[in-house]
Order: sequence, then C-alpha cells, then structure tokens
Amino acid sequence: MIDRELYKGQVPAWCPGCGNFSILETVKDALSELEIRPHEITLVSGIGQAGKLPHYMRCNTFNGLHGRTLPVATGIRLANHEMHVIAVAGDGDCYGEGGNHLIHAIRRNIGVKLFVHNNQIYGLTKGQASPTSLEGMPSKTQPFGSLSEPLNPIALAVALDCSFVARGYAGDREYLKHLMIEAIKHRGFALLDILQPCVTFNRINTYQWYSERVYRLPDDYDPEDREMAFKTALQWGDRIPTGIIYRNQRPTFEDRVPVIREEPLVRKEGKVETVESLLMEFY
Amino acid sequence: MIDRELYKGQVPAWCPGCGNFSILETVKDALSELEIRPHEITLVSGIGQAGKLPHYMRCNTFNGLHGRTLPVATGIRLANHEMHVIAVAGDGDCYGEGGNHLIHAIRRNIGVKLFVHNNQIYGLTKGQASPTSLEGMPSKTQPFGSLSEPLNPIALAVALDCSFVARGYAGDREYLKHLMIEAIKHRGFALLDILQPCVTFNRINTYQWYSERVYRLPDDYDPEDREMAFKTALQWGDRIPTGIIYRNQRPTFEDRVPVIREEPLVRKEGKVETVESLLMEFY
Amino acid sequence: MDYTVLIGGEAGQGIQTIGGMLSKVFARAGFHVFSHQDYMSRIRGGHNFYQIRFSDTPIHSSKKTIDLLVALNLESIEIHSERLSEHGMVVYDKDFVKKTFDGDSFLHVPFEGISKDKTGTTVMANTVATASVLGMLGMEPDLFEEIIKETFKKKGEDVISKNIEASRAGYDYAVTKCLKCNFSVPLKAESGRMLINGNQAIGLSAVASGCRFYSAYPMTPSTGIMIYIASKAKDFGIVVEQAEDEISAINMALGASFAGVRAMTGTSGGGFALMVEGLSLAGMTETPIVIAEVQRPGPATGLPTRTEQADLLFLLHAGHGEFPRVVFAPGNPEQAFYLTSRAFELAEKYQIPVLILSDQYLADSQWSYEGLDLKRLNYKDYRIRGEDFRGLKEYRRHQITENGVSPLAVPGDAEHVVVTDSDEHDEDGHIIEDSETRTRMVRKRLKKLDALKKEVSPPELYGAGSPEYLLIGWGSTYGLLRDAVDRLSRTYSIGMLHFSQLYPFPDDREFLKVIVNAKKTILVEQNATAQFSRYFRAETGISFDEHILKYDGRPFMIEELTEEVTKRI
Amino acid sequence: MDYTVLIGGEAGQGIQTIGGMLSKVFARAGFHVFSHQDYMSRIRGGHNFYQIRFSDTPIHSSKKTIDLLVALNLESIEIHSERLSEHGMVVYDKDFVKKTFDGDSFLHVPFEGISKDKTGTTVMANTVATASVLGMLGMEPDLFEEIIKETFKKKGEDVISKNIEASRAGYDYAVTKCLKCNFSVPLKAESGRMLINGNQAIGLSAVASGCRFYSAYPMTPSTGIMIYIASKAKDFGIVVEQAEDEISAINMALGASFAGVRAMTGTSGGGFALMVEGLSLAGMTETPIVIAEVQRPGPATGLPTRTEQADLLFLLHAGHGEFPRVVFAPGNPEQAFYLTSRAFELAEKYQIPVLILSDQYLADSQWSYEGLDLKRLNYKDYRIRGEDFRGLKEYRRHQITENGVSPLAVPGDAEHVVVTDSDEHDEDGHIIEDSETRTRMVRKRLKKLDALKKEVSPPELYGAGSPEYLLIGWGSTYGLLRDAVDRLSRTYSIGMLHFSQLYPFPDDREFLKVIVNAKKTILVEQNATAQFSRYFRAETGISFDEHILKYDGRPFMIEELTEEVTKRI
Ligand SMILES: Cc1ncc(C[n+]2csc(CCOP(=O)(O)OP(=O)(O)O)c2C)c(N)n1
Ligand SMILES: Cc1ncc(C[n+]2csc(CCOP(=O)(O)OP(=O)(O)O)c2C)c(N)n1
Ligand code: SF4
Ligand code: SF4
Ligand SMILES: [Mg+2]
Ligand SMILES: [Mg+2]
Repeated sequence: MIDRELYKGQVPAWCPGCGNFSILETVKDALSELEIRPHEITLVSGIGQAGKLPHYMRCNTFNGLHGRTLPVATGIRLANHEMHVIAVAGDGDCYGEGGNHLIHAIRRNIGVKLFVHNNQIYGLTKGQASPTSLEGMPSKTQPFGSLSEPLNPIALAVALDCSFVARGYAGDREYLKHLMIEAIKHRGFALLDILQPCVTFNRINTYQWYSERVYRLPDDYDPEDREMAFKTALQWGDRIPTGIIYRNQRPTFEDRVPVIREEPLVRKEGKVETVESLLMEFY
Repeated sequence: MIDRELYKGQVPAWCPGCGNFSILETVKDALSELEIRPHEITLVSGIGQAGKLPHYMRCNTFNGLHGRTLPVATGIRLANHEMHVIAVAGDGDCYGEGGNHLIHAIRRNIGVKLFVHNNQIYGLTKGQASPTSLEGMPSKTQPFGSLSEPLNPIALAVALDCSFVARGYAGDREYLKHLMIEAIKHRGFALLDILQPCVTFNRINTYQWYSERVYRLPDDYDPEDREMAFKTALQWGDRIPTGIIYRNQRPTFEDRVPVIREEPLVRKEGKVETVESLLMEFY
Repeated sequence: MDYTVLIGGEAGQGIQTIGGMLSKVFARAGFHVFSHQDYMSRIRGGHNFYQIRFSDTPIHSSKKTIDLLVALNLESIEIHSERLSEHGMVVYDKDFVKKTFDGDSFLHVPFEGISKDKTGTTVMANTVATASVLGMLGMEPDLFEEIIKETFKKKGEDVISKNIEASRAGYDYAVTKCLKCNFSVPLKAESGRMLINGNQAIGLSAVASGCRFYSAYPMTPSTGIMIYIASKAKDFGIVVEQAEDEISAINMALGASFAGVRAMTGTSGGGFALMVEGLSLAGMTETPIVIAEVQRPGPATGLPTRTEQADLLFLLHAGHGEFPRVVFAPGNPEQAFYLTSRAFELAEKYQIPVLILSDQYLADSQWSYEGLDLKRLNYKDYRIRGEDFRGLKEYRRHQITENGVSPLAVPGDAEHVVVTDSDEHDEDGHIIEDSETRTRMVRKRLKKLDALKKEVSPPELYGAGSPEYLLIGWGSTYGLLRDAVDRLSRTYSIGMLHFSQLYPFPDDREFLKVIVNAKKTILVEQNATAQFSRYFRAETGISFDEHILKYDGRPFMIEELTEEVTKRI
Repeated sequence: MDYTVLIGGEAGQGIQTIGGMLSKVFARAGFHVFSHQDYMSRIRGGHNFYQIRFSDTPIHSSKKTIDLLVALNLESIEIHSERLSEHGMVVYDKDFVKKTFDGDSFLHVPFEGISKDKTGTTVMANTVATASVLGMLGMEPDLFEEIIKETFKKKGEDVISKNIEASRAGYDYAVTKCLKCNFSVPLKAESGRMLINGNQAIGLSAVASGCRFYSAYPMTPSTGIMIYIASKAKDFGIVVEQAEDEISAINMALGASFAGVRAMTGTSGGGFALMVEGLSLAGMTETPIVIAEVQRPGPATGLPTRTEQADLLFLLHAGHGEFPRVVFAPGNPEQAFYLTSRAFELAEKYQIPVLILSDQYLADSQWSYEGLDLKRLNYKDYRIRGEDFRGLKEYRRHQITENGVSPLAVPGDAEHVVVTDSDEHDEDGHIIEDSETRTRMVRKRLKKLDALKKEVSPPELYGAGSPEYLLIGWGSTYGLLRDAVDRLSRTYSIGMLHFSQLYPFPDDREFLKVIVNAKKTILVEQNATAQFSRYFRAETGISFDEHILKYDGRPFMIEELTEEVTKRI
C-alpha cells in the first residue's frame, strides 16, 4: 500500500455531492493498493467534468481534447507499454464525440483502461442529453426530449468482444475499487463504465435512482460466457448489474506488434548508422 | 415493375469481375420492383469504390465525403421523410472513418437504409486492411498484417438494438434483392451488410471463399429473438449466415419529432409574420 | 447618469438570475443598458460575475468603475471593491459573506433572512437582492413586480405573491437602511427598450430568416444559439438535432440543405476545426449553409468560457482547396440580427457557406434597443420548387452560368434528378477527371466572388469625418471602439473604422482614403498576433501604425482601452 | 541528349512496372532522370501514363514533347501521339491496341507474343516492352538484366532466367525491327545515379531522423510515405499504426510523442482538415509532431490522384487559437529529405507542430541524384531522459523560460510527474483561468517564433544575380522554375526565387532587394487564387506583377511554362 497522500492534486472544482468525488478517491485507493506510483501511470482525459479528474490527482497527465482520450492513450501505450495508462472519460466524451475510437480501441485490445464517468448527461456544458440519457429526458437543446434510444455501452463492448467489460457505481466504492483493480490488472483493453450521479443536472438518475436498482453480480457469475454476458448486458431498468460482465483472454495489441516485444519503443536505441543501407536501395 | 433502363447511369469504373457490379444491378432490380422512381429516392454515398455506385445509376445523389454518408442521409431524411434515402458505403467508409455515425444512426432509428459493400479491404486506396479484414491479413501499410480483431458489424448492430440487421452476399443476387426490398420497406434504420468480393486486392475473401461459407438463414429463423440474433451474429468462419438476422418494431425517429408529424419539413410554409411575437419577448 | 452594477459570487448562487432581472428592469425603464458576463468553466463554486451598466445616454461597453457591488460572497468584495467609484456601494448579506464590513459604503441586507421571514423559505433570496438594489438606486419597484409576474406565471399565483412580498421587503429594507445611498436615477421613460444578447440575436434572426434545420453539438459559448432556436422549434416548425459530434452536425445540415430547407450549425473554435472538411464539402457541392463560430480563447480547449478574437485567419482560410465563402463578424446584437439574415440570404443566393464569427463577449453581452426592424430582413426563396421545377425541360445541378450560380432545385419535386458530388464533377453532378471540365468548374465556383464583393458593405466609419487618429477593429469590439471615440473626441480628432462584413473584401475601396489620410491608425484586437492587421495587409498592402492587443480572455473595460489609445496617440 | 519516354495505358496494365524499370535503368546508366505520373482514381481501366525524361545534362521537369511512346492501348496513341517529336517513335503491340499503324514512326512489338513464345506465359509482356524500349534507344541490355536479377531475387532462379530470356528477345526484336529508330544515347557513365520520389524522400528521412511512431489513415497521394516507413518498421523498430480515422491518427501520434518518441503523421487535404483540432492541441500542449500534407486538388474530394498547391493558406492558418508552427514546402526529393529531418529537429527543439507541405506531383515524381548526404542530418535528442531526468530537483512541464522553450521530459523515467493540458494551464500543466497566467503562457508560446525566424533560411535565388525578370514559386514547382530560367536566360536576364521554408517568414529579409529591383515579378503557382502572393503581401506588403496559375490538376510541362512566362515578359 502506498500512502494516498502521494496522489494528492489540485482542489476539485466539482459541485458538492457530485459522484465524481468518490470515483476520484477510489482511483487513489486502487492505485495505492496496487502500489503504482504517480510516475508509473499516465492518466489521459478529455474535456468534461470527468476529464478534470487527473488534475485532482498527482500523476503523469495528458488532458487532451473532448472525445479523444483513447487515441492519445493508445499512442502513449504503444510508445511505452511499461507505463500504466488509464483513460478517464465522460459519457458524452467517450460514447458521443469519441464513439469511433472506442470501437477501434476495443478491436485493438490495447492495454489501456477506460474509466467512463457515466452520469447520463453532459455535465460541464450544463445539462444536455448524452448518448446514455434515458429516452425522453428533456433538456434545453432537445426541444422534445432525447429522442434516441440510449446507448448500451456494455452490450456494445460485449458485441465487439472487448476483453474486459465491467460496470461500477460511484455509490459503491468498495466494489468499484475491486473493479478498478481488476481492470488495471487485466492484460488488454478494459472498459469500466461507472454510474455517476450528477447532482446538478441529472434529476432522473439520482443516487436514489441508482441505489434502488444497482446490484452486484453474484460470485458464481461466469464472465467468460459471452452469451450470458450479452444477456446480462441487456439488463437495464429495475435491476442494473454491476461487476465484471464479460472477460476473455485474447492476445493484446502490444503482444502482436513485434517491434516492441523486447522492450518499450521509448527505450529503443536509434540505429541511424544503418540508414546508409537504405540509401543504397535507391541506386 | 419500372423499366430498369430508367435507372441507367454512367459507365462503371470498377475492375472487371468486381462484386460491386452485381450489387449495382440488384439495387436497380429492387427499386424497379418497389416502383420507386429515380426522383423519389436519394442515394447518399461517401468515397471509395462503393461510393461511386450512385453515379452508375440515375437518381438523386449526394456523393459526399469518405465516412460521412449517414449524417448527410439523416439530414436529408429529416428534411424530407417522404424521400427514400439509401446510404451506400464501403466497409472502411462506414465502419472505419464513419464508425461513430453508425452507432448514433442506429440509436436514432432514422428511416435511412445503409447498404455496406463489405469487401473486407480498402479498395480505392489500393488494398490496405479495413476494419473487417481478417486478422493477420498483410498489406503494405500494415507491416505485420492487420493486428486488430475484425469488426463484426452484425453483432454491433444487434447490441445497439438496430431495428433491422441483415447480411447479404453479392454472389447471391436473388436473395440480396429480397433483403434490399425488405430493408427499404422496413420502417426505421436498416443495416444491410453485403459481402462483396474485391477481385483485385482481397486475395483471401474471394468469390470462392464466400461461396463455400455463405448460407441463407432458414425460413423458420425468428429475427425478432434478440438473443438468438446475437448468437447468429457471432457466426463467422466456416459458416456465414445471410438473411435478416435481427429486426424489431421500435418507433422511428421521424415518428418522434413532432414538428414533422404532419408534413415533411421541406413543405412547411414559413411563418415569418409571426416572428413579431418573438421580438416582443425581449422587451 | 451612467451607473454600473456588478453582481459577483460563486457559480450556482444565482448571479445570472439577479443580473438578468436587473438588466430587464433597467431596459424597461427606458435606459440604455449594456451588460457582460464573466464566468468560469465550472458549475458550482469559483468566482463569476455579471456586470450591468445603464445610462440615459447611449453606451456600448463596460466600465471598470462600478457603482454598486452586489456581493454574494467574500471573494467578490475582495476582488471587486477596489473598482468602486467614489460614492460606490457594496450590498451584501453578512451571513453569506461570513464577515461584517463597517464602512459607509457597505450595506448589509439579509437576503436569505428576509426571504425566510416573509415566505418561509430562503429560495427568494435572489428576489430580495434584486429588489434591494432597486431600493438603493431609488428606482420604483413596479417594473420589477411586473417582471416577477411574467417570470413566474407558469408557477402560479402563490409563487408570484411570495416573490412580490419578498421583493417589497427587500426594497423597503434597502430604502430604509441605505442612508449613504446617493444615486440619482431619472424617472423611467415613456416606453421601455428591448434587451438582447449576441446568441439570442443570431438565433432570433435564424428563426426569422426561415431556418428550418439546426444541428449542432453543444459547445460553450455557442450553445445559447441552439437553446434559443430549440425553444422556438415547436412553434416555428424547426428540426433541432443534437448530433453525435461536430462532423455529423455539419454534414447533417448539408444533407438537410440539399433536401431543400435552410440549414444552419453553430459551434466554437474546436468544434469548428472538426467541421472544416464539411466546410470544403459545402464549397464543392455548392450547398448553402450558415455556420456560427462563437470564439473562445484557444488553442485547443483554452479558456472555454471566456472571450477572444483569435480564429479570424483560421476561418478566412479554413478548408482544403479553393471555394468562395462569406465571413461576417457582427459588432453587436443588432448587427448580429441583420447579418444573420443576410447570411441566410447570401448562402442560398450563391450556394456557398456563410460564416458568422462571434465570440463569448458578444454572445453573452446584452444590448438595449428601441427595436429591431423585421422589415429589413427580406426573405427570398432562391430554390426551385414544385411547379417551377416540374416546368423545367431539363435540369443540371451544376450548370455553368455567367455568374457561376447554378439552379438549386428541391429533389423529389419533379422527375428531374438532383446530383452532386464531392469529387470534381460535370454540370450534371457526375464525377469527372478531365482537365477542361475541372478548369471550367473551378472558374464557375470562384466567379461568384465577383458578385459577392458587391454584396458586401464597406466598414462603418464613426466619429470625425476625416480623423487624425483612426481606431480600427472588427466584430465584438464595436461598442468599445465607439465609446472610446466618444470619450476621446473631446480631446482628439478621432474616428473608428469597424469591419463587420469581413470577407470578401468589399469592391468599393473608397474607405481606404480615411486610412491613408489618418495621421495614425490604431488597430484594436482581442488576440496576440494582430490577425486582422495581417488580413488587411494581405488585401491592401497597407499596415497599421499601432496594435492594441489583449489576449487574457477578458474584454476591454472602456477606461482600459481609452488609456491604451491615449498612450499610442 | 534529352529524351522523353511516355508509357500509356489502362490502370492495371503494368505502366508503373515498365516506367519504374526504365527510369531505374536510365539512372543506373548515370543519366539525369526526371519522371512524373498521371493516373486516375480507379484501379482498372481508364487512362494513365508515366512519363520519363532523361538527359546527360541536369533536368528538373517534364517536357511536353515526347520521343518514345510506349502505347499499351489505342487510347494512349490517340491522346499522346500529337506530342511526338520529329523523330519520335511509338512502340505498341497490335494485339493490345487492336489496330495496326503503318507510319514510319510506329513499331509493333508483340509484347505478349514474345513472352508467350519464350516463357510459355504472357506475364512477362512488361519485361518485353521494357527491353524493346532499350533496344530502340540503342542502349545496352546489361543494366536491365541486373535489375531483373535484383527484382526477382525472392521469386527464384527460374523467374529470373525466364524474364531475362523474354527481355533479350524483346530487345533483339526491337533492335532488328526498328529501322527508323534514330536515338543517340551516350554510353553509360562510370557510376549510376540514385532515383527517388518525394514520398520516399520524406519516408527515408523520417526513418533516418529517428521517427519511431507513424500513425495515419490511408489517403492518396500521401500513402506512399506510410508504405515506405512501414517497409522499414521491422528493421528500424518503428511502430506504424493505421488509425481508424485521421483524428485518431494525429492524437495517437501526439500520445506517442508525449510518451517520449519522435512521432509523425501524414495525409492529404481532406484528412488534414480532420486533424486541425489535433494540430491546435499540439500547439497548446507543446507536443512535438511532424505532419506531412501531400496536396491534391480540392475542394472536398476533388481530383484525388492529381496535383495542386491550393492548401497553402489553409495550412498556414489552420487551428483555432494562436500557436507557433513551422511550414516547409520542399521543391524536390532532395529538399524533402533534408527538410523532413529539419522538421523533426525543429518540432522537438521547440516543441511545436511542423508541417511538410508536399503535393502529388512531388510525391510521385522521381528525381536522380549522385547521392544524399546523411551527415547533413544532425540528430540531436532534445528530450530529458533517464539519469538526466532523475537528476532534476523539480520538474515543470510548461516552465516559463526566456526563449519560451520548457523542459521536455520522458514520463516514467523519474519520479517527477509530467502533466499537460489542452486547457490553459500553469507551469505545472494544471488548468487555470486567471488573466495573468493566461497572458504569460500566450507570450511564452509565441516567444518561440523569435528564435524560429532565425532557424529558417531565406528563399533560394537561381539564375541571374540581379535579374530583370524574376520567377517566384514555392514547393514542387522548383524544378520547373529552374528549367524555365535555364531555357529563358539565353534571351532574358531572368532568375528564380524559390521558397521551401515557408513559415515563419525569415528574419533575414535581404532577399527582398531582388524583388524590389526586378523589372517584373512573375509568380507561378498551381492554384486558382495565387495563394502565395497573398501570403507574401501579408508578410511584406509587396505584390507581384504577374501571376501564372494552373489548376487543372496537372503539372506544368516546361514548354507550357516558358511560353506563359514569355507572354508575361
Ligand atoms: C470538440 C468539442 N466539442 C464540444 C466541446 C464542449 N464540451 C465540453 S465537455 C462536453 C460534454 C460533457 O459531457 P460528458 O463528456 O458526459 O462529461 P461530464 O461533464 O458529464 O463529465 C462538451 C460537449 C468541446 N470541448 N470540444
Ligand atoms: C478523410 C479521408 N480520408 C481518407 C480518404 C481516402 N480514401 C478514399 S476511399 C478510402 C477507403 C476505401 O475503402 P472502403 O471504404 O472499404 O471502400 P472500397 O473502396 O473498398 O469500396 C480511403 C481511405 C478520403 N477520401 N478521405
Ligand atoms: S455538473 Fe454534475 S457532473 Fe458536473 S460537477 Fe456538478 S454534479 Fe458533478
Ligand atoms: S479494387 Fe476491388 S472493390 Fe475496387 S473495383 Fe476493383 S475489384 Fe472492385
Ligand atoms: Mg457526462
Ligand atoms: Mg472496402
């Protein structure tokens, strides 16, 4: 266990009571328990309330553009796969603006862990519907409420054979810590969707709403059974499962790129002297 | 039945033997059978070999950017939902560059039909791996072959509760016509993924490769059973199912936008005189 | 009379409610009002403020000096009290601020206490605060009560009467307790003035100009346009769609426009960056579109809730390849209103993208007007529809014509097909590769610029007819430049040349004389590299003598600007 | 001696194989070679050609007049035969062309027939065609046989010997049958020359400059860079990743760069449009990145396999907000080689994005050189790594320094954390909103421009020292301008001023004298709006007298250009 003080960052600018606080604290718990020191991890985030998290920690940080966490995280991980890389994103960030990158990060099975603060709303921009907002949720930019069917990120990930798919809840820190630790320990890409109450703008999916519905998957649940996982993924309504919903052991992207098999790219010595041979090919 | 000559367009610039020819002819068959006249339909396409299809027909056409067929098609359909709108895309176009739009078009359940010419390769740009290329497929830009798990568009669509999900094969025109007709008749968004041999660049997924594997779903297959659909969607290898894999009747986006319930947006008369009242709100 | 009220506090404390109500009262009373907002990129906490200036003579900018500070927390007093004018007052609730101030210029009003007292809850503290300001200013309480009635109409009689009660109590408290208050606000005028900000003006004008389709992805500070249009969607038959990203937003709007309706999108710099490929697509397919870009300081995320004018050169040149465009940069809500309508007109008439370049300062600043003239918006439908389309013998979407403008028809309305392509194409819209067609099509598209140069008005000259000192600016600095000219013209021969129709550069170059004849030209811009100066030199070869630049994300205060100008004279 | 061979036919007929082999033979023989390619956006059919010019004196452009036309189909004869020189010859296979030509200038060689005869299959028809050209030219067959051996090494002895047999037969056939052939190619030189195109030069230099990460999305005509680097990935330890889209490509490269490796991406105009937000991110986070933009004609998809120089102003101003950048536009593969290395150097030294602006003409044109000097690429690692990083007492990623450059460390190498942000930030990289930090950070970033202006070299002057007539250009027109000067300097006092280091505009403005002193300045550009002229006026206030513009997607032929120049003189 590492002293949690080591991760102490700026003072959060979130609203009092926001679900993000417990996610932040839980990230610290998980890292501390895994004994990952601040310089051994890079947090990559986008723009949104969730995207501010790395500033409230102390660790390597790339706080990039809205929606673009995963490409940046992928680049970092490919350049240095001994670095732990966690992408911290909002639901708008990751399922809206950045949806395409999610699909392809899952396909790559790159060793990046994606923590989505899923508050089912656009928080930072003051309450528009997000891809996970419930159908009909009214907002100022949706004159007739959100008209689309909410995105089910868990089902999507299972369908794409994502090698680690889990759902956590900001209101259940103990279990959330467990899920974070499992995600970080997992080889390959991990999606951890975290239900996060937004106390200011989301008046539907409140702490109470979640608490009444969320349950932990039973111990005998087998996350390796894909069809079962799909069925579980579709559960949403009166009962919302949390836990590791799907997991498999397919090879990671890092495993498959031969040039980084022996050592991380960032530590490879240049071979500028051998460039001479390349020149000769043009004669 | 409308005379197919009515749809006659430019001379195709595809390679002889390309699977696109039979898709083109089948589109004409389907439209002719449905008696949709050239001006009653708009084909929207992107860039790629598939994207050229509308030029080889005669009908309203918006041949836009690589990857952006669905947003354009959505705009057209929202502006005029009495217009038939078909988006014609390549696998790179639609599952690579445009992946995000696919997810959200499915969520909207907008009455656009998406025909994907899935040749598991980038044709027009000369043979790079596409998102559906088999793992390990070598190409000049993938020094170690395609390293990602191929995207399964059918499973993805089922997971997102897409209201019509089908797979066709360019080598089975009769059945393909049936699927196109069903897709066009379907209320809501329809994804029709069409296996299309690229005789020039894809030396793996040839006519023979597909023909040995592809089969039609049996008559008693129930596309309304989502779990069954997911199972069927995962079939890929020795046996590849074609047919309507999943279908549901959820409300369409057009149904849900109140302002176009009575008549298409494009035919709404302006009410500029009533703007006066808006001004008053600022006093 | 020229007073400034500043309401300061944390995000979430109701600054906007108080500020909004007060400005409305001042405008209804017939005063000239100018307000601007300063807020952080957070939802609760931090420090935000709302600054309102009102006067019986025209004003167009914010002052540094404030006369009445409504402090909702201690920080507001710490930050702003040094800006208080000689007889300036601070009103605060010592329970909020958690400190008592004894000075003459401090008035404690128990905002929450009075609310609680009169209504049983503290929720009407903002009403108390607003009313106490009116009391301190010595204004009548009636207009505010009228506004309360309108605002809470939907919430029912009980809410209204409680608010009125709270308001009266706050008002009376202030009148009674503020012995040092020394404001002299004239009686209200016969008729009130309207109050509108930049985002609302663009949204209002879009609705009035027949915009039928608005797709966008939320992005501060542009979201206000979307909110306005969405609020009118039902009554005016408009489809407003929140897209999955900005790329989709612009492509959807282009699809809708192709299908026959007026379409628009709006965003800020980062979102606009994502739309650039679509902009080029609009250029190639000659699809009309209006795009509002409401700037904030960059690069990248920058300062997301603040103001800057640093996307000018980017917008002028955005997009690969060459195609005509129009770029407007309204100077105030009134110009935003007329220019947005002009944007729809030109976009459709010439089948081009038209860009409206605004910024957070303009977006969130309220100006007051006697009225806006709807008759100045001349709506003409340039599309070929129904009978007219059916009557055509043949139709070619990209027909080459003398002025470069081809017939724009609504697909489906006749048996002719409408075909367009992002590849180079022939008159029918089909893909081509030959050298001759390419050359003719490039010329056809660029030909439109000839006519566009005549559609564009020259810049506005204000102040001395042939000034010795000439202030030059564009976009949202309009009010500041005008006010600076007004202030300095007592001492100097000074004028302003303000550009709101930026591109194409007008054919009529008469106005260059003023520049050439000036003893000194002083460019004022809210960016670090004097972008307009560069643009101007590219067009004319002329360089300005001095640059006054500001790039901290905050607008100029008028004193700041005049001081800077004086230094450069 | 100055001959041009043109190989024409349909896509898929092997034009590139024949053209590639012939150019290689000419270069090995020690001649100066220049080739360019003209191809359609399709995989089979249509009309493509490959044009090779070779000479015993330096040449840098294509001629309109051709001396030997290798026609793989009838269309090639129809299109190109009017360009034949007086003694020009057409070689064709009447079975391909499906027509017989009797004229003296036509030679039928049964490409497929000979191949079939000698090897049992028709697959070696291209070898026959290549050899027959060498026979007609009266060159020795040995170099070609050497090349066959190298090319087919992996395919085995049998393939090699069959190809050699086919080649000998084709060669002999031509020598025997071409009685009218009247070419006089000098004997080959002692040493051969290397042959390289623009894309290869950029790729080669990237590898040589320590590029470790290349992510891109395929886009003609930039894909050649990716293909080159991918082909060296294994041997040089480079990660090459085909991203899902261009947005991902640039963000991945930024991630890799942040993590400590040299990173690059490449695309064409439309893909670059999608990268613009990422470009701005590079600016804000001060992350080094090299971006190659290989232009094709726009707007939108335009003519995807052709050439244009119409993205200049777009690249110079792309991105919201203000940040320093460098823009290079190499004039030939040699410059591309040195400037790409410079791009990596400056990107890392100043922690900025560096853009390399190329185009299809440069990308696909081969130039011949005696050699390229690897020693001119001075590789220096500007990152703080390992021990050095661990040795630091404290570390601030965005520390404010005198020249604006902060320490760039490799995260993970020491216990210090490396923090950056797309929002405005403090020296530690953490988000801020205050006015003072903002102002200091803007200044810090822009400060780098001062030093950059000194890093950039002034344009290259060629021809008369103080010419009366001055041709001005940038990027890929370099060879054309030089050749035009060479041709016209017999008659006129003429020179060329060529810009390959476009932005920032160099501090050293000595060279402006040449412009001011010239009787006439003539700008030559491949676009429709004279973009460089606009840029130049923005920088200097100076306008050029004449513009020669071409925007049909094809490069100038040297005759065409000299004729145009003569008209303007
Ligand atoms: C390209 C771009 N578009 C839009 C925005 C504006 N924006 C900032 S955060 C945000 C959405 C926030 O929602 P979410 O991602 O769910 O995060 P949350 O605030 O709810 O944690 C948006 C639209 C942006 N910064 N960049
Ligand atoms: C923004 C952008 N990026 C890249 C390209 C280049 N490009 C054209 S088509 C294509 C891929 C073609 O593959 P696919 O979509 O599968 O279509 P196919 O040719 O196989 O039918 C690419 C990458 C482009 N036109 N625009
Ligand atoms: S707006 Fe919502 S998500 Fe954002 S900080 Fe406040 S409570 Fe949290
Ligand atoms: S390259 Fe492939 S997909 Fe394209 S036309 Fe040829 S065979 Fe068809
Ligand atoms: Mg959210
Ligand atoms: Mg494909």
